[in-house]
Amino acid sequence: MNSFLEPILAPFFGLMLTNIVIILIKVAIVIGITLLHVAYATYWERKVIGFMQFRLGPREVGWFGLLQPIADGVKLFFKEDIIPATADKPIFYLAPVIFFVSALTSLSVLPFFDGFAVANINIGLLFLLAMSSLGAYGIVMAGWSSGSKYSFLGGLRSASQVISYEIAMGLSLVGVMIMSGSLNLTEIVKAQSNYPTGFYAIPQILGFFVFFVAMFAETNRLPFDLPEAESELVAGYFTEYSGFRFAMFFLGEYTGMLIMSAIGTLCFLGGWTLPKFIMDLLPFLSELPPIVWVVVFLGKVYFFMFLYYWVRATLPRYRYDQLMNIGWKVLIPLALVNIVFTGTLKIMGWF
Amino acid sequence: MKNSLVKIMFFTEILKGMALTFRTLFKPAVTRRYPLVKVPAQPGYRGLHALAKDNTGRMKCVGCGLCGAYCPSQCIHIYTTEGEDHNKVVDRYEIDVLRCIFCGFCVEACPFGAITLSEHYEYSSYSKNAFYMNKEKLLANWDKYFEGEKGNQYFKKFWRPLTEDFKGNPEQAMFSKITRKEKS
Amino acid sequence: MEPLQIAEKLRERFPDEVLDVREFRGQVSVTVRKGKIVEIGRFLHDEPDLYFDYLVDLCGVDYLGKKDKRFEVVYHLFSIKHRHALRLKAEVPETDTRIDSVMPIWTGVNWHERECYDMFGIVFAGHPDLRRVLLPEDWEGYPLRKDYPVKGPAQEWSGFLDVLDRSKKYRQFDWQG
Amino acid sequence: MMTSYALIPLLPLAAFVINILLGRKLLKENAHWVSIAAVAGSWVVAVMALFDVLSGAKINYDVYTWMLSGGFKVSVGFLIDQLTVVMLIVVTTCSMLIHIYSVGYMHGDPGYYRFFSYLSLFTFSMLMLVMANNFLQLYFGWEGVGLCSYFLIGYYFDKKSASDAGKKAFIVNRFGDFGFGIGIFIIFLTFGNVYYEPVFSQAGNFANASINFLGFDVHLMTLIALLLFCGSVGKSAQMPLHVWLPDAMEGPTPVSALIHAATMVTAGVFLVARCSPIFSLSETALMVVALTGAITSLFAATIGLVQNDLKRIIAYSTVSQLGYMFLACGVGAYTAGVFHLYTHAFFKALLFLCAGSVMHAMGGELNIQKMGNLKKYMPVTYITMLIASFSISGFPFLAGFFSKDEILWMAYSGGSPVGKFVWAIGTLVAFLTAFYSFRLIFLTFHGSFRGTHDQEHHLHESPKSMTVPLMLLCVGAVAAGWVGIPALIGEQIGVHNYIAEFMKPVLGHPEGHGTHGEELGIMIFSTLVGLSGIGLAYFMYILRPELPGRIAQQFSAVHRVLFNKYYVDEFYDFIIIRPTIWIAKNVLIGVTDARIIEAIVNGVPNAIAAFSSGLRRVQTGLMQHYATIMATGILLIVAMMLLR
Amino acid sequence: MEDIEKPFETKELTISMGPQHPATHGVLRLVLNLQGENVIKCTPYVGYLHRGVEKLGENKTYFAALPLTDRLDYISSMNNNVGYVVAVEKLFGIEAPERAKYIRTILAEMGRLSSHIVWLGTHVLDIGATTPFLHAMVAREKILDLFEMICGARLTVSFPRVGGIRNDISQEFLDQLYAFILDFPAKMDDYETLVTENRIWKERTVDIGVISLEEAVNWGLTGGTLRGSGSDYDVRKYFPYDAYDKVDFDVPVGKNGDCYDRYLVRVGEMRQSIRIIRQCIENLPAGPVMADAPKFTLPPKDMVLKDMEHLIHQFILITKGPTVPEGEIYVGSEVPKGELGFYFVSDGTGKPYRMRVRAPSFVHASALTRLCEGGLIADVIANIGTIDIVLGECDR
Amino acid sequence: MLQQLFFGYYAFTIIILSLLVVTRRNPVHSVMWMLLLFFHIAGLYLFLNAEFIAAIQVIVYAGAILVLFLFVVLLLNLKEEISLKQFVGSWPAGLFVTGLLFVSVVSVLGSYIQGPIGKYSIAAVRSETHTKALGKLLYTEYLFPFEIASLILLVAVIGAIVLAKRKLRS
Amino acid sequence: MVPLNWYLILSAAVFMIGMFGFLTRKNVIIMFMSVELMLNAVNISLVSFSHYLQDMRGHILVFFIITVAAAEAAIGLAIILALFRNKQTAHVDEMNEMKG
Repeated sequence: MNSFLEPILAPFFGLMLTNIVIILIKVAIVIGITLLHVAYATYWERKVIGFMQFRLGPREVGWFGLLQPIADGVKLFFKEDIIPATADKPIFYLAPVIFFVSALTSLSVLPFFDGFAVANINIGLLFLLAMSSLGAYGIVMAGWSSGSKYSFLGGLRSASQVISYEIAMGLSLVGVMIMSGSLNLTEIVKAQSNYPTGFYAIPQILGFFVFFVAMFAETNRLPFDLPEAESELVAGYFTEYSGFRFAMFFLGEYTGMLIMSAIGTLCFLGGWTLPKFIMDLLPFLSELPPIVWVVVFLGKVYFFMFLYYWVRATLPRYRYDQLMNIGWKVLIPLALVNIVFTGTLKIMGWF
Repeated sequence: MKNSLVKIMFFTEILKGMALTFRTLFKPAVTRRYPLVKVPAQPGYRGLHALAKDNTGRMKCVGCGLCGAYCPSQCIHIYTTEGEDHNKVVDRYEIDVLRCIFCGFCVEACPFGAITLSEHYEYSSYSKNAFYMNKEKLLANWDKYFEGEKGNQYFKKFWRPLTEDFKGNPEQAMFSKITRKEKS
Repeated sequence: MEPLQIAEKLRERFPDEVLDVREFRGQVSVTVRKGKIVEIGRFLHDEPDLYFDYLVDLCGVDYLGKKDKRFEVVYHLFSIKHRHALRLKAEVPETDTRIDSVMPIWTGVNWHERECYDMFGIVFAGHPDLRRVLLPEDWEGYPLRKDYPVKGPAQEWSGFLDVLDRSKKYRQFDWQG
Repeated sequence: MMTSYALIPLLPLAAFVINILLGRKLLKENAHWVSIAAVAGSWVVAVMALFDVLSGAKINYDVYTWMLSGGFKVSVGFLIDQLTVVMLIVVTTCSMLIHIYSVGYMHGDPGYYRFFSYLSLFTFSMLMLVMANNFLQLYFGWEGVGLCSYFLIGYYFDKKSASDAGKKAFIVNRFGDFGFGIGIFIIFLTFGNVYYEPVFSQAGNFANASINFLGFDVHLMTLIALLLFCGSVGKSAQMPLHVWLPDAMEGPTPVSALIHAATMVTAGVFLVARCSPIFSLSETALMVVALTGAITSLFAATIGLVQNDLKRIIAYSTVSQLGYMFLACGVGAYTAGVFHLYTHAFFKALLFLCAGSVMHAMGGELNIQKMGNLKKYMPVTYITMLIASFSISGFPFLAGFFSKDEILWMAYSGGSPVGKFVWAIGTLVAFLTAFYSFRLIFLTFHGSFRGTHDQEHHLHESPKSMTVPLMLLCVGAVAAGWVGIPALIGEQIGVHNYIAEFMKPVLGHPEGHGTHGEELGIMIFSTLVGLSGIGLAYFMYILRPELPGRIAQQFSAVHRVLFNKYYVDEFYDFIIIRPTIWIAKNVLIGVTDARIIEAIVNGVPNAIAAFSSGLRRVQTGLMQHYATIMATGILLIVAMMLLR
Repeated sequence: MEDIEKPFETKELTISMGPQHPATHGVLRLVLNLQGENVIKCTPYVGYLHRGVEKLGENKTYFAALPLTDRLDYISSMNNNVGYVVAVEKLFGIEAPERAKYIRTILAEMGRLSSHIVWLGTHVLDIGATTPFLHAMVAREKILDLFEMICGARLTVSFPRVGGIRNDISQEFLDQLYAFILDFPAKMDDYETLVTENRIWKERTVDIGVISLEEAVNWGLTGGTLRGSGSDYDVRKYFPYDAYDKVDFDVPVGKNGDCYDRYLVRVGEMRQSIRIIRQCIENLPAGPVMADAPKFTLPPKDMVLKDMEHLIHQFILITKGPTVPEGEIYVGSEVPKGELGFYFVSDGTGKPYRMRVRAPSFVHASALTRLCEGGLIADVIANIGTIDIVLGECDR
Repeated sequence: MLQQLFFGYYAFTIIILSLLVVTRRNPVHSVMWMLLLFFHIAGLYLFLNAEFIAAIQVIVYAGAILVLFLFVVLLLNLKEEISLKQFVGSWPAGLFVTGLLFVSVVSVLGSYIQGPIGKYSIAAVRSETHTKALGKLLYTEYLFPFEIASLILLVAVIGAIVLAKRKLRS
Repeated sequence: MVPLNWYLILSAAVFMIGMFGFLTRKNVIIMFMSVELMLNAVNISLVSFSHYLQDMRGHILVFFIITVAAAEAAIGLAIILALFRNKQTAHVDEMNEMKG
């Protein structure tokens, strides 16, 4: 990416600015593409769940309903923005922004294919965890500032849920960190592709399981969508939001799903790479230009997204205290066992 | 016991559910795309009212008022005057469709088979007046929805009870006539 | 036990209370005075060979102009164990519409009594929460009384602000709380 | 390859963790699978280790360093040499068989998963103990097995006697471990290290060193050896700390077999054998060891003669046999001791398991006076127990014969100053052992049934999961000794004394000073002694069953003393427990508490109260005022420093 | 309940759940006093749908009051109709002919199926599983289509008549119904696959809203809600009406009286309904579908204009109603929600002097207080779902 | 120059934000400003080449501790207290003391002696990555303090549970 | 190059602001947050020392401080909750039980 753009841009901007411009271009590409995917993620969700329920999903707007997300977006953006009288206004305004921005910021460290990440930082994984924990602020603030009791309960639930599952998720990723010996996502993927089994999901099956469950809880999706359980709390923390602000929450949530899927892909399913044994089998694959691998990456991400939809179509919702029990009494111990296990095997040189 | 252990460890019951939803993914949807594709109402559907005409095209109603008396929601209003040859003349026959509960009792009450409920079910409008049916509109409905033999068939089938209901009908639906065999 | 036997038994136990026993289509109604209704209920509930554990229904009937005592409270009792039923009717005069609540015996009668109060104005003494149940708290009159017009009282709607005003009286909790 | 040795202890640990975490809710009746799989895995790796060692490898490495502080290094490390391997095989084999046996024995117990998790934890600790390459890890394993032993003895914790027995075992062991701990401290003090290798290799340098201990100049090696031996005495239930072992029979029978016969109690012997470089440097210590062993074995054997509790007899027999092993070590014949440890593990575990099987059939009845003629109902148990008894009695060519004979020969010929004396005792004990073992057999399996009718009706052979381990162990009880056939016989049939050769690099092999003739004589003599013990038992309990009662009456004083186990428990009660309680009650509560402490406690605040009632007005109770004053204080200090 | 452990006490929170709330199935309003997530007090408010059915019934003839019962439990209006008709027949002292009884039984069980399907779907939906709802609705659609086929309406059927049924069923209807009945068990298995064994479902329902048998009877619970606690009280068995004494079916009974048992009971009832319908179809007798009781049933239409007597009957029955013996009667019937009872006081005229509807949902709604207190908010949802109330019936 | 500019921005914002944190009437607003403050401090750490510290600053402080604060603020729901005075009566004393303390601390700054330079130069840390360098130190030289820290956390968890949990009789 | 002293002054300023908050705020939670502020101030100076002395020990200390801060937050907030339960207030001037 850099090598491609630098010679083109350098004459115009000079080297110093070129770097900034390249970064800006990357940011634009990433955000643009992601938002498009987010929009269509909602479309696919409705389609998939619809088909799973003998329905058709959206199909009236555009060909097969393909313009539905855009219609929805337009509708949301032009809707009246209602602010409850009891709301704490500054925070009410700020909450969706925090939520959305924290989700978008996470995108900056995701490598989509080899060498393409807005910022390829050494502590990428930590950065992702940090950002995903910030989303909780948006939710809690939204819940509190709405001045509605349902929102408030949703906010409280979300705060404790995100804190609890943050731990499980962080611990589940420790196994991957141990195996790859790095926190840099690109390094993790590379270490993974050179590992005999390819995907870390196989040796890290326990960690993968914990991550998989925590993933649902972190993004407030069924069966852990307690903060917005519509049958209990109407819509949870965003009950009082409408229009543009609601859209921010909506987009933030789906971006969060996309990011969690991307983390899962990068840490457990080998990111944009294929396992080594396949590459050895089909050597011509390594001749392909790096950008082609983004297809593999997106394929895996969409596999995760499909799992999100699939689970949502199948499972009922947990209760709040059961959710906490699972987080603290099942997932965290499992993740710890996984760490001990991985660490032991690492010491013994088997990993 | 062992079974439950396996169940807990490997999420068999959840996986079964997931398998079911996944299978459904490939089954045809049952969605009826309503405004585009309309499902015809079954014969005898209790929809919009109509006032029957006889073969000569005259209104069957004689203004006896039984329908209005029987109507549970009391939405039928009939105004009659004495005609030339001391006949009753139905001046106004009005139905407040917004009050009507479409129970079909008026059909049952009418000794002459003058009032019917058509198969038409899409009645929406921007004004209340559209739902205040007067005699003319009701008669027009008859022409619209019961043209030809349809009207006669309607009475034959849905103007009940008939004598056969009290005596037993030789053409009754019976199970033994069912050809379909039970799935083994 | 046959319903008539039950009625006899009841008469034996409470000779002064039982006023009338009638049978219609196999169903037996026992008319009693309202004074000892709780004792009667307790007897019917606790006696082992009666054991009316299930109070099917409680309702009021307004015999305006038909009987001396204007109201009757009707209890439908059933014993799931013995499979026998009994209808108990307590007479309540218009002048004193108080009758004791049987809630201590059959908890499920709670809302039935509230409804009876709601519709007939019969006051159940000892009921823990005797409020209107189906009608709004500020409703006036008792709709199921025979002297209540079928189409409701002829009254103009006094406007939203008035409703808001009245509702303050019944407000139970504070939205800000 | 090396790393895989870590699996040996880790697998049982993993089993423990899985069982304790998931057992109650998930595994329940399936808990044994995890444990058995883990132990079987350990066993496989242990066998692999055996082959590695056989091919000449000696492995000593640190798996994980936990703490590094100056010269002090705490790590988890493994030393796998011949001694370790023998112990590994013994521990994993017995452990595995007993795990399997427990499936049947503990079936339906509410704490099923708990039992197996403790067993796994025990196996883990025991393996850590034997595989340790430093004293600290040894100590860790030592305490670990003690803890598990406590758990398992008190397994039926709702039974008071069981929980008391658990506490007793724990406390009595503390006495020994106290010495052991000090021993390790002194080792660290002396060598600046707690690793075997440097310690043993440098031990020779300190052969003549002495140390000031409690104001006395003591021979250093003797002191260390005796302190370490303290631990052995506690763990291996030697005089005078033997009291806990018979009581420990309150635990489930597999536990008795595994912990209190085959493995844990032999840790003491293992310790002495492992520290043989230290012991060998101190004649005094060796003498103490030999005498303790000899006396204990005699002492326990005599008690065993008259007991009626099935498991207690075997328990005293265990104490006695352990004494035998110490006797062997004490005369310098470590190999013989370890060899006996190895054979003993099989036949004693077998005896216990048979006892468990009998108990299972009798519905928990343990009094042998109430049994009889069980051979009719439980043939498998009978035959296996009979073979075990023959083995322990030193019947020719069974496992016990070779190891016992080796010990006696070594004692006789080894050149130890007390050698001849302990040989005599040993021979006497052999006679007693044969006698009480067969007393047990005859009373239990022969004669007529003396229990209740109910019990008789209920008698049945145990399930497969119990009898199969019995048969497997029986093979061990017969054949385990064949690796140690003495040269005397071995030369005739062309086999070597494999075990002696195998162990030589670690334990050395003192050559006997006798001739083949003497050796043959001793062998025949001890065999005859054993056979005569069996004969006497046969005479007294089959031919003339009324005789024992008469003898008991005749020598009622002796019988009473023996029956009450020499009144050791009562003695301890009198000299230790009661005074302690008395002191606690009268001195501590009465005087110290009431007079001294309370006076201080009450007096000081009274004085302060008087003083502070004036000061209290300054206190507003508001935290921030105090904080502000504190900040002012800091300000003043900083200012002072600035202005200075 | 001696020792409830609560994490900590914070300010009590009062929330008003409903009347507009996704989980309250209509216009039920619950005022919940919360301590954190724990429900300290739960007060139901009903009456938003009160239409004065009893008062209206007193001013209509026995015939004309029938459509009112459609609107009680609008999900299973067929059952209400049947219950009403059975009660009125008993008051009149007439019997419907066999064929009509069988057909009414079939229809009532179809109504029960459709109601239980809605209950299953919404209950499961409340607990978060969306798919069973839509899967179940597909089957309900078929039932509604069948209803439409025979009576021209999908929900408010008003089909049975005093003394029989409105019109005979068609062969097409019978064939389609039989085919549906043969297919339906497999569909039931599908719904159950998604929930019955599911661990989340079990955690959400097992031991939630437990009510003991004694307490349940004392509260006056009926139907599946009572049977979940272990009673076998079923009006169809205790006071058989229509053809229920001629078919063979079991009454599913629960054990613990928790949400899960109530769920199992209702699912079992659905399977029993299939059994009943099948037996009824297979044994359907031939013959009339209206009772030959000219004083109590409308005369045949083809005779009205031919025969004076019939004409007079037509006019009298429709304007004044039948002449009814004086007396009072209570007749219960088993509707999907529980025991629906009608109590008539007749004063000899064609209109009931007093018409009382004993609505099961009304009683069940009052028991919400008992079921929800001490649980969590989420349990309130499970409880509302599991007692299966319809506010139209509750408020009347 | 650029560095000074960056530092200037950070320093200015941090001070303003800390002032906002301690002066807001509504604790929720305080928490919001504190969140922003933590981000700026994390930025400052990045500026000082301490990327791991910056990350845990965000994860632990912002992601855990501050959420906990927020959680408690919400639980207590202190609406009526917001309208009361936010400072204690003796606040001038506090201001005076802290002001003087600040002055004296700043005046110390001129007179310290720089210690020896260590071996972890910026380049060295970069080549090894900061996380790895820190991890190596933590797990070898500072293992013991590290474990004590974990013990403290454990104790804190237990303590918090004991304090917050209590049995209610009803 | 930014001189070390700048960082130290910044740190001192933040510390003093935190201290001011602790000494003067009524709300216990805000007082508690002031304490966190002070800890952060210390962290700033430690990290900058570390940077300028090229030594990791400062970072290690920061690490431990963050750990302790987490522990302290958990305990402190639990105490605040317990206090609130008894007093129904979070204002520190109501909490004068220490008054003699």
